[in-house]
Order: sequence, then C-alpha cells, then structure tokens
Amino acid sequence: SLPNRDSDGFSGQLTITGSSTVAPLVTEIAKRFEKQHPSVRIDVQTGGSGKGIADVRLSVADIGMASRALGSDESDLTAHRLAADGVGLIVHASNPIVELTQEQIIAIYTDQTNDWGDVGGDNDKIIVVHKAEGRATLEVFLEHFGIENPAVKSDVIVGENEHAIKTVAGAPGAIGYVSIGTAEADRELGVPIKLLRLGGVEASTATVASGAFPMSRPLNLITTDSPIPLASEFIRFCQSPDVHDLVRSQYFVPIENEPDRAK
Amino acid sequence: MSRTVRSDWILTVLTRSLAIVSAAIILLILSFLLRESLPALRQLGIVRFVTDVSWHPLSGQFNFMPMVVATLVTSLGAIVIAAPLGIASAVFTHFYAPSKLAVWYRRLIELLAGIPSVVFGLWGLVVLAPIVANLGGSGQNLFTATVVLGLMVLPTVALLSDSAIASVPREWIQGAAALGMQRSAIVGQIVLPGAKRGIGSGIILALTRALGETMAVLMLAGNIVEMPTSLLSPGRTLNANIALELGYASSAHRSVLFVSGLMLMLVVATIVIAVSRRQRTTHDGE
Amino acid sequence: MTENRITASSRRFIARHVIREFVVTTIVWVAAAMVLVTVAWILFDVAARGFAHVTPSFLIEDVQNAGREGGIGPIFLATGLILLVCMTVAIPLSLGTAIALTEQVGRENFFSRNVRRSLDVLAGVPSIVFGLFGNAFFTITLGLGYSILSGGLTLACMVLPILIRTSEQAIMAVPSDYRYAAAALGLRRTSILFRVVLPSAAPAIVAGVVLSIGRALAETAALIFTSGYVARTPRSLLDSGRSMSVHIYDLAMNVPGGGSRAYATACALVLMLLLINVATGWLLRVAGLSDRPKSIGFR
Amino acid sequence: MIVTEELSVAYHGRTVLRDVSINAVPGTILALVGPSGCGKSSFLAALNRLTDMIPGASVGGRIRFGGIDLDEAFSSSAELRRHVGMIFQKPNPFAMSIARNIELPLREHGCRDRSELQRVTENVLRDVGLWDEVRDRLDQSALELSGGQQQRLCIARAFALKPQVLLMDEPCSSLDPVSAERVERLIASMRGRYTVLIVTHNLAQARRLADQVAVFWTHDGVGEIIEQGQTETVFTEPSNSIVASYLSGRQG
Amino acid sequence: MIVTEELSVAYHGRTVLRDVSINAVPGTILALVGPSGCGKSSFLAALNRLTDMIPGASVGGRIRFGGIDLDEAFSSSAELRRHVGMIFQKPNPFAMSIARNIELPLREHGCRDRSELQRVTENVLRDVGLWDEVRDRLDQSALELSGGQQQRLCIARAFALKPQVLLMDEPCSSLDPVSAERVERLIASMRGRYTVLIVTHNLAQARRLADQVAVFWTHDGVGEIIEQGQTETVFTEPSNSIVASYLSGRQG
Ligand SMILES: Nc1ncnc2c1ncn2[C@@H]1O[C@H](COP(=O)(O)OP(=O)(O)OP(=O)(O)O)[C@@H](O)[C@H]1O
Ligand SMILES: Nc1ncnc2c1ncn2[C@@H]1O[C@H](COP(=O)(O)OP(=O)(O)OP(=O)(O)O)[C@@H](O)[C@H]1O
Ligand SMILES: [Mg+2]
Ligand SMILES: [Mg+2]
Ligand SMILES: O=P([O-])([O-])[O-]
Repeated sequence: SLPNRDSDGFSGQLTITGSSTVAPLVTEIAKRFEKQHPSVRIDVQTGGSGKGIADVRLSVADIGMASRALGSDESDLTAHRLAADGVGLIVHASNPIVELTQEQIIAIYTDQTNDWGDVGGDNDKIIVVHKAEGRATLEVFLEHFGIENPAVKSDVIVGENEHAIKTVAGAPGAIGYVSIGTAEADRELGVPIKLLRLGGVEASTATVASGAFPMSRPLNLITTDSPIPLASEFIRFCQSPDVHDLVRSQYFVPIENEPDRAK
Repeated sequence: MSRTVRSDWILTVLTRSLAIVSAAIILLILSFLLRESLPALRQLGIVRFVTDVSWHPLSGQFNFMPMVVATLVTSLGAIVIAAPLGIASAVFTHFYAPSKLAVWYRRLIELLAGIPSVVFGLWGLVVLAPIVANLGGSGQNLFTATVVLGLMVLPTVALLSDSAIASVPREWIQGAAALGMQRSAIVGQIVLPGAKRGIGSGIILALTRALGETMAVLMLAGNIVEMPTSLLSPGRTLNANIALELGYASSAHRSVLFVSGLMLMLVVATIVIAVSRRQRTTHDGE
Repeated sequence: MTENRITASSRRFIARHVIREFVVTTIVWVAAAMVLVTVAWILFDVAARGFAHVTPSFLIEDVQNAGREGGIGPIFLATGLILLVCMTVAIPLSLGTAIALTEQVGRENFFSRNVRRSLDVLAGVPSIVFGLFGNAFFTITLGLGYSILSGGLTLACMVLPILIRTSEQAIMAVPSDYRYAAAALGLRRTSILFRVVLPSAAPAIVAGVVLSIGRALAETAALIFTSGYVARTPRSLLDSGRSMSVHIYDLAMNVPGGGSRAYATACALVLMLLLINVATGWLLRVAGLSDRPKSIGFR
Repeated sequence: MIVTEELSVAYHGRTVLRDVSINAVPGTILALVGPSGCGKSSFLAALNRLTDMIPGASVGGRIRFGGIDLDEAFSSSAELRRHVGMIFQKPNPFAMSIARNIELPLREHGCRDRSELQRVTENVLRDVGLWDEVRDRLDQSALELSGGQQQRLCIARAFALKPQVLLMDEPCSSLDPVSAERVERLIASMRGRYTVLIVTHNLAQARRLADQVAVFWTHDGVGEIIEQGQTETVFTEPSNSIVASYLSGRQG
Repeated sequence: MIVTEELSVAYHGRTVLRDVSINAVPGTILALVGPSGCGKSSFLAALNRLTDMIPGASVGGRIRFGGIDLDEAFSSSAELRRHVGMIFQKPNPFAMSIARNIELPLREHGCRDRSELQRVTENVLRDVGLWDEVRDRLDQSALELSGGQQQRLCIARAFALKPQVLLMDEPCSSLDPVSAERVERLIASMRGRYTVLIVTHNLAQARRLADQVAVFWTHDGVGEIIEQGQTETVFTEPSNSIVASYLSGRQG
C-alpha cells in the first residue's frame, strides 16, 4: 500500500474481480470513491461471478463480485448486498404472447412444447435461448423454475445478457431470460424485445424494488470473514445512499432499507 | 580472430538465441497447459473424453468430441471460403485490378485484418444471423460462424499470397507473355505454381488462426454441445467452450478445459508437421 | 507439318481461349467484388452506427457512466501503450528469428525446420489459451499482475509467428544476385544483411508489422486476462489498462445502451489502423522505398 | 511484315525513344545496333506490346503488321505474341522441368498430343544444340542449367511456336562460341521463312546475319535511328560520320 | 598470384568440375574459355569462396594466394573478397541510388570521408565510361539503367575497392561495342598492376587481352581443363584437336 496518507486516513490499492454484470456498476462507484479518497486506487477486473469467488478465496482479490447469493458450499465467505436485480423472460416484440405460466415455461425449456401455437401464440417454432453454465442468471432461472440443467433442451446458448437480447431481437420466434434492468434499458432504446409478466406481475425494476417480482437476485460483494479496513470502508460506501443514483443509472435496484451485512 | 569475423559470429549467436527464445515460447505454453491438464488426464484418462455420454461437466460427463467436430467444421469451412477468395484477391491486385484500385483494395484487406473479432461477432450477430435465421432457427449456427470466420482469416490468405506472388520473378512473367500465353494461363501455370509454397503457408496460417479464434465464434455458433447434423445446426467449438466455462470451472472440470486447449494445440501441431513434411518431400521431388 | 498442325489447332483454341480468359476474369472480379462488398458492408455498418460519436473529444475524454457517456481517453492511451510494449518486444525478436531462419547456407536444416514448426504451432494457439498462459506466466509467475506490461508481452507472443513469417518471406524474396554481388564486394555477412538485404526487404517487413499491429489491436480474449478491465488512465506500464477491443466487447455485450459507443470505439480503431497504414506507406515512400510489395502485374 | 511509323517510347513520361520508323521486310533479317541505353530493348518491347506490362511505359506512333494496324491484326496481345516471338537478353526459363518449359506454351496454343509434344520438344532442342546435353534429364529443373544452356532452352521454347516474326534481344550474348554459332546458323536458316529483328552488340554478327541494319543513337538522352538501309551499304558507305566511326571502331 | 591444385566443384554431390590446376601469374591476364556449362562460372565462384553461399555447393582441392593457403592468407571470406573482386555475367546493381552502389562497399571497407567517396565515385564511373551518362542522376535508382549501364556500374563498383585479383565472368557480354571496348581497354590497362581472370565467349577478345589462356571442356558432364598456356601458343599451335577446332570454329 502507498505510504502517503489521506486526510481521512485511507490509502492504498484495492483489487476487485468477478461478475461481469456487477463490474460496470462497481467501476462507477469506485471512481466516485477514488475522487473522495485521492490516494486510494481501485482496480476492477471481470471474469464472471465464479472467478470473483475463486479470487477472493485465493486472496488474489480483496473483494469479489457475484450477481447471485452465495451457495451452501460457499459459507466460508461473506456476501455484502449491493443492489438487487430481477431476471425476466423476454420474447421478440412482434410476439403476441404477454405472459406464460410456470408450467408452460418449464415445458418450453424441457423440449415438451416446441411451437408458439401450443401456448396461445402464432404458429411458429420456438427458439429457446439459454445461458451458459456457471452464469449467475442461469442459476437464478433454474432455481426459480426447479429445472435441472441437463434436462434443458435449447437452441442457442449465450454468454452475456446483451448476447441474449441481441439473439432474441434477431429471431422473432425466440424466448430467453435476462437481467430485467438490461432488458428495460434496451427496450427504451428501441430494441424489439418484450418482457413477459411472471406470475401475474409486471417484469420491471419497479416490481423488483417493491419485492413483488418473484424471480430476483441480489448483486453481492464477496469478502472473506476479515476483509482489510479499506475493503470494509469501500463496501460501506457501496451500500450507502450516496451511490443510489449510480445503481439506478446502471439499471439496477438500490437497497432502500438498511442493508443486512451478513447474508 | 579479426573484427569482421567476430561481428558475423555475434550476429549468428544473437539471431539464433532470439530464434530459440521465439521457439521456446511454444514450449512454455505447452508445459503450462500440460501442468494444468495433468489432473484430468490422471483422474479421467483420455478415453472418457470420447466415450462419455455427453458434455455435462457439472454432472461428471466429459465427452468433448462434438466440440472437436464443431471446431474442425468451422475452421475447415472457413478455409474453404477464405482460400479461393484470398488467392483470387491476391491475383486481382496483381493482375486484374487497375493500379489505383489495387492500392485501395490491398489497403482494405489490411484493414480487414485489423478489425477486432468482437466487431465481426457483432456484425454477424446483429446483421448476418437475422438473415440466416430466414433459413430456420435462430441464425446462430455453424454456417454463420463459418462464414464470418472465413471473412476473418481471408486477409491472412490474401496478404501472404500477395507477397508470395510478388516474389515470382518478373522475367518468368515477361517470358510467358512473350510466348503468347494469356493472362489466365500465366497466372495459372506460372505465377501460382511459382508462389505455391507461400500461398500454402498462408493457408496453413489461416487455418491455424481459424482454429484459434474464440470471440466471434462464441457469439455466432449457437454454442449447443451436440454432434452437428448439418451446417445449420448450432455447435460449440473448443475455444468457445473454454471461454464460456473457465470462469466458473473448478477442479476436474477446469482441468478438462485445459485438456481441450491442449488438444487444440495438438491438432494444430499435427497439421503443421504433416504439411511441412509434405512440402519438404514434394520440394525434394521437384 | 508441325507448323500447320499447331496453327490449325490454335484456330480452334482461340475461341476456347477467349472463353477461358473471360471466365477467369469474371471469376476474379466477382471474387474481388464479393470481398469488397462484404468489407464495405461491415465497415459501413460500423460507421453508420458509431461514426457520429467519433470526435476529437471522444478520443481524449474520460470514460463516464460505464462507457455510455464521455470518451475513451484512458482506453486509447492504454491501447497505445500495450501496442508499444508488444512491438518493442516482438519486432527485434521476430527480425532476429527471421534472420536466423533465412541467412544461412543450407536453409532447411534441423534447427530452422524445428524453429519454424514451433512457430507454426504457436500461430495456432487459440487466443483464449494465450490469455490463460499470459495470466499464469506474466501476471502470476512473473508477478507483473494485471498490467499493460503483461498484456503487451502476451500479445507479443501472439503476433510473433505472423511477424516472423512475413519477415522471413520478405528476406527470402530478395534476389540472391544481391547477396552474391554484395559478398563479392567483400561485405561482411552483417553488412550484407543490414545494408543490402534488409533495406530491400523493408517494405514487405513493414507491411508485416502493420499487419501484426492490426492483429494486436483486434485481440480481445487474451487481454481480458492479462491487461485487464480497468478504464482509468494508466500511470505506469504496471498499471492495469483496458484495450479498445475489450472496451468494445464490454460495451456491446455487458452494458445496456452501450452499443453506439461500442461502434464508435470500433470506428476509432479502424480509423487508427487506416492512419497507421497510410502513414507507413508515406514514410516508406519518403525513405525512398516502394511502399508495397512491387506489383508485377500487367495492364 | 512489321512497319513502324514515328514510334516513340516513354517511361513515366520521360521519352527514351523517338520517331523510330522502320520497315522489316518479310522473310529478311533486320539487325538493330547501337550503344547501350539507346532504347533498342524498349523498341522491341513495343513491337509485341510487352510495354503493356512494364509499369509506367507508354508507346506512341503506329505499328503495322502485314499492312494492318497491330490492334486490328490480332484479337489479343496473346495472339500477337504468339505470332511475334521474343527472346530476351537474360535467359528466363520457368522453374519447371526442361521438357515442360517447351510443352507449356505448346499446350497453351492447343497442342495436346503427347507424342507430338515430344517430337516438337526433341526437334527444337536439336535445333539449338541442346538435345544431346539434356536428353537424359528432360525432367530436371531448367533452373539447374548453366546460363548458356538456359538461353538456348528459351530460344528452343520460342521456336516451338513457329512464330512469323522473331524479336531477339542479344540472343547470343550469353552463349559460348560453339552454341552461338549454331544459333546464328539457325537464325540465318530462317531467312526467307520468317522475319527476324535482332538486337546485337556483335557488329560482325550483324554484318554476317542481317539483310538490313538500323543504327540507333542517343541524342540528349533520347534514342533515335540515325542510319538504316541494306547491310552492305550501311557498313561500307555510311552516310553518317558517327555511324562510320561506330561501325569501324571495333576490331572484334 | 592465384594457384589452384586439383580443384573440383560439386553441387549436391554431383561433380561439375574436376582436377583444375591453374597458375595465374601476378600482373597478367588469364582468359578462361570453353563451351557453355563446362563450369567456368563455378570455378570463379570457388576462387573467392562465393561457393560458400550457394546451397549445395562444395569445393575440393587446394587454392593458394601468393603462395599461402587461402584460409591462412585471409582472416575471413570478406577480406578475401575485398582483395579478389568479382564481376558477374548478369549485371547485379543494388536497388539503391547509383552513387550509393559505389559508396556502400567503400564505406564497408573504412572509407568515410565524403569528398574522398565522391572523388572515387567520379573516377571509377569515368573509368567505365558512365560518368557523362549518369552525372546528373547519381541519386536515381541504379535499377532504372539499361542492362549495359548496369553492368558498367557493377564494374565501376568493383574497381572502387582496388582489388589485387579480379575475377570477371563475361563482363562484356551485355555491353555494347563502344562501352565493351572501353572496358576492354581498361582491363588491358590493368596488366602489370592487377591479376585478372576473365571468362569470355569472345575468342577474339581472349586473344587480344590475355597473356595466358585456359580452355575448359566437358567430359561426361564434368568440366576439365584440356589445354592451357601462353595465348599465342594455344591459339596458333594447340596440342589438342578439340581445342584446335574450337578455337578456329568461329570466324567472329
Ligand atoms: N522500366 C524502365 N523504367 C524507366 N526507365 C527505363 C526502363 N527500362 C529502360 N529504361 C531507360 O530507357 C533507356 C533505354 O533503355 P533500353 O533498355 O531500351 O536500352 P538498350 O538499347 O536496350 O540498352 P542495352 O544495349 O544496354 O540493353 C535507358 O536510358 C534506360 O535507363
Ligand atoms: N546452383 C547450382 N546448382 C546445381 N547445379 C548447378 C548450379 N550452378 C551450375 N550448375 C551446373 O554446373 C555446371 C556448370 O555450370 P557453370 O554455370 O559453372 O558453367 P559455365 O561454364 O559458367 O557456363 P556458361 O558459359 O553457360 O555460363 C552446369 O552443368 C550447371 O547445370
Ligand atoms: Mg537492351
Ligand atoms: Mg557461366
Ligand atoms: O458474469 P455474471 O454476472 O453472469 O456471473
């Protein structure tokens, strides 16, 4: 760490790695934090939630980023909630469908239904867009619908959220699931996609914020049980209302009530 | 020993050491890959990569043959597209294009070589795939990936063929022309045979590049791990697989990914060595 | 006699020749047009979606709001530095190797054959594997961390084969007459090389350098794991820095609403490449060397 | 057979040859002599349109073949070059076997019959006195021949097409005396059947071989013809004092 | 000055020249004549170790320079070649300006003084009769010269180093008579100061120029010397009937 001391005592370097979903947000927050503490440098790297968790365990990173809750086999780590995000189903804007039931979605993803006609749409083949294993979004989706990944039969497997959106926007028969914030932002920009209602609830950041939307996930910062003081200070900053505007600007839902520091 | 000799000797030693450093990089990479793949090779053995039911690494199924096939199909397909177009491009700039156009054409090809694979991927994803989708499906399949991959490696073939053709002696071309050979015959019988080796190595380089491309293919091939049945079926290449799964892979799974990387390199090495053997024997035979 | 027979048959073949010439010409033009149209299509697509944002301030301003606003100043600088590291290492290494491979009697010996093979294999290493290797070797083993240095060195390994191959071809294309003439004048091997062979080969070598600059600029996968993702103005070569291609990938695939800036960055990249291309051509002409492999064709 | 009127050649706009009007009478041999750099090679290149292939070269004036304008006489420059053969100063065999060097242009012009190809190959190689030297190694690369052998192969290759006009740019300058004489005899034997334009620095050879002689000279860097006519007339009664001293200046 | 004993040259194991023993007396001119392909060029290449640079070439036998074995006489082949200059059959100027073609080897051997370089350049260009033709365009590429001009430039370049021995492989075969004679006079003027070995197909030139002549011939594809001695003796009383017919076979 750097020798020169800041007026409020914080100096040094912080390395943060992990989720590509969270990275743009943390980058923005880090920039603001650096401005307040000129002798602090925060390096944000990506590579996926899994890498964030792994790097924290290996002490390669001070803080990890994960776009999901920690699993039972990750109890050695501490998650710090940063924001919330929903996972919504999307179809092409030209698709007349507005809502699918839980059973219909399971049927579509497990290759029992192959035609939009069977679920009340126009007769057209369903193109199932699925995420690659290891992606947090996929885990949230599978857990919500109680599907085992090997049972899924898809036509396209995508990596990033925007990959899913561009795929659905380019193929009128496609269905996929992505971060709601991302989908909303793109829809506002005129990308021809549509978010489906889920369990009767509109898929939007507002319903995620209110807790009404059923399929949502936390965006977390991950540390070991004893993070260095600078890391703790940064996490505290990330959870403070000072950064709510940044959270919203990245189309996520800020945590309004006092955050739960432990998971 | 005199000064002159010493400077030559220094040159030899220096350049040879540099050559050894260059060559050693591949050994470094190989040993790194080997170290990382050793656990999988020890635990699972090689047979499981071929005999397992399918690729479900989290459920302990590690058959990556469908991905090997997809990799070969896209790479060879890319060469089938890039080789004729690339050679034709080189011939075009030398023998058919008006000289002004030739300069710009060559510049454009060089530009193509520098366009990031991400941009190719984006173009394929946003522009080409929706067009291919009219043939059914999402438009993300081996065909789309192959076409874009072909475009990406085209400059390699075109530029190396270009310089190979440029090194064919002028005298041969003038001599052939003076014998009343037409342009097409001069190109086909004198120039291309004369540039054969350079063009061949351009194609090999392009093939190895195609085998190594990751991002664009990841964005376009559909990434389903299944034995492809046609060009229009989606598929996942080994590179795309590494890029998709390495982020979260741990223990045996991670190690298997390195095995697939190692395998890819072995495929490349086999091609390269087979070709260099053949080239040598045909050369001796001449 | 022979004469008559050739003449008679040649009459028959004239028609066939005209057809063959027409067919070949058509094929070549169609192929070239196809390439031209596709390239133009891609470039036009990129330009149409992003060119409006490319302004001088875009190139120097800081990145804001995850790239949706502001410019690419730090990214531009980091890219330049990565390229600098890459070429500073790769050019001497590849020239040395190319010289070792070409400038000896009995070109196909054990040494050169195996070096050449290794390089061909190196050319086929997937970029993602370069990323993993660079990460393991440069960032961790050598302790360089996520840094411009790690990224540049990884790219150097990557462009090495193409740089060596083009330099090698350029050197071999120099007529052996030149070497004999120079040798007969008592020039040392070093002088033959540096005063006669390399200057003659320079245009083609420079073309190879430009090509590998393009390849380095185009690389994404390998850089995510080595030079990293940090979009801050780098202070030293040991700082992490995001390259333009990584920025394009991030904006296009991760940042909703980042599309137009992704295309703008791609435009900037292509323009930069074009500039390098034209500038080297001009420099070579100023230096009195023809800027391209000499055209041998006819019109 | 070939007539030029005010032919000029320029490279990148710089004129190197001006106002050359010659008349190569069918069946005769016309020798072109003159000092180095006066544009003799450029002149020959203009006659079979090889200038089209030299970057920056441009040709002015008119060329007629058998009374017809060159562009109308032949459907393509390939046709033209088949009828107007050329042999260069530097030997330029292709990097293929000796036999294929001869067969390739023959095939190109429609001769596909194997035995016919072999027969022609043997004949022309005999004509240039190369047959006995290479009969056992027709499959070997032509590039491994010595300079003289290479040049004779190139001459054989041109003969194989039986052109009407032959342009020869110092064809003997890289031949040893024995082969040179054989080739010279061969050229002489073509008189009456073919029209030959030969550039030579060997004035004795020009005198022995040629029916007519054209003497080129350089004025201010531009080549011109300063004397032409029947060989004996030019050699014995040159009208120009430069020519007189040039033609007598050499004992060899 | 240069003596060879049972020198032989082989390419890829195939012997093309066998048992050549010559003695080039200091200050004299030795002409090497013989039909094409008999290994004259290979012989010259062996003398300045240019064979080291030809893939597949190997040399047997002994070469002495001033009585000392070649390997001991010179510390390196660069040194050897500086003292034993060579001029080739095909002109081979470098792809650089005319002036730099001459300055490059001079600089290489330690001459850095600009005015000295210019002086030498002018002198040698005058020697080969090129000065007036190129004085205004010394900065232009040497490749734009005509063949004859190129060859004269190559000769000038070699002269600039003032070698002790000059190996010339048909130096005049691409020169026009006027320049050829000038060069020939130049070569003749070197007698007494330099040792010259010249390959020529022009027997008259050999006779005019040379003090001694060596006649090469090919037996079963291998070159050998079949006659050597004082020029007049060889030409007037050849001991070998092949030589007699060869030397008289040509009128030119
Ligand atoms: N490709 C070219 N580009 C520019 N100038 C050229 C080119 N070829 C020849 N020249 C110039 O044109 C003039 C005539 O050259 P050319 O080769 O026709 O002469 P030549 O009479 O054949 O000479 P030589 O007897 O030496 O062969 C020379 O001054 C030469 O420098
Ligand atoms: N680089 C080479 N590789 C293989 N064989 C060669 C090579 N150079 C020459 N030869 C062969 O060696 C023999 C002698 O060639 P060389 O060029 O020395 O003859 P030369 O007497 O100079 O002929 P010329 O008078 O035609 O120049 C020839 O048969 C030729 O085919
Ligand atoms: Mg000429
Ligand atoms: Mg020779
Ligand atoms: O990068 P992820 O947020 O999808 O893990």
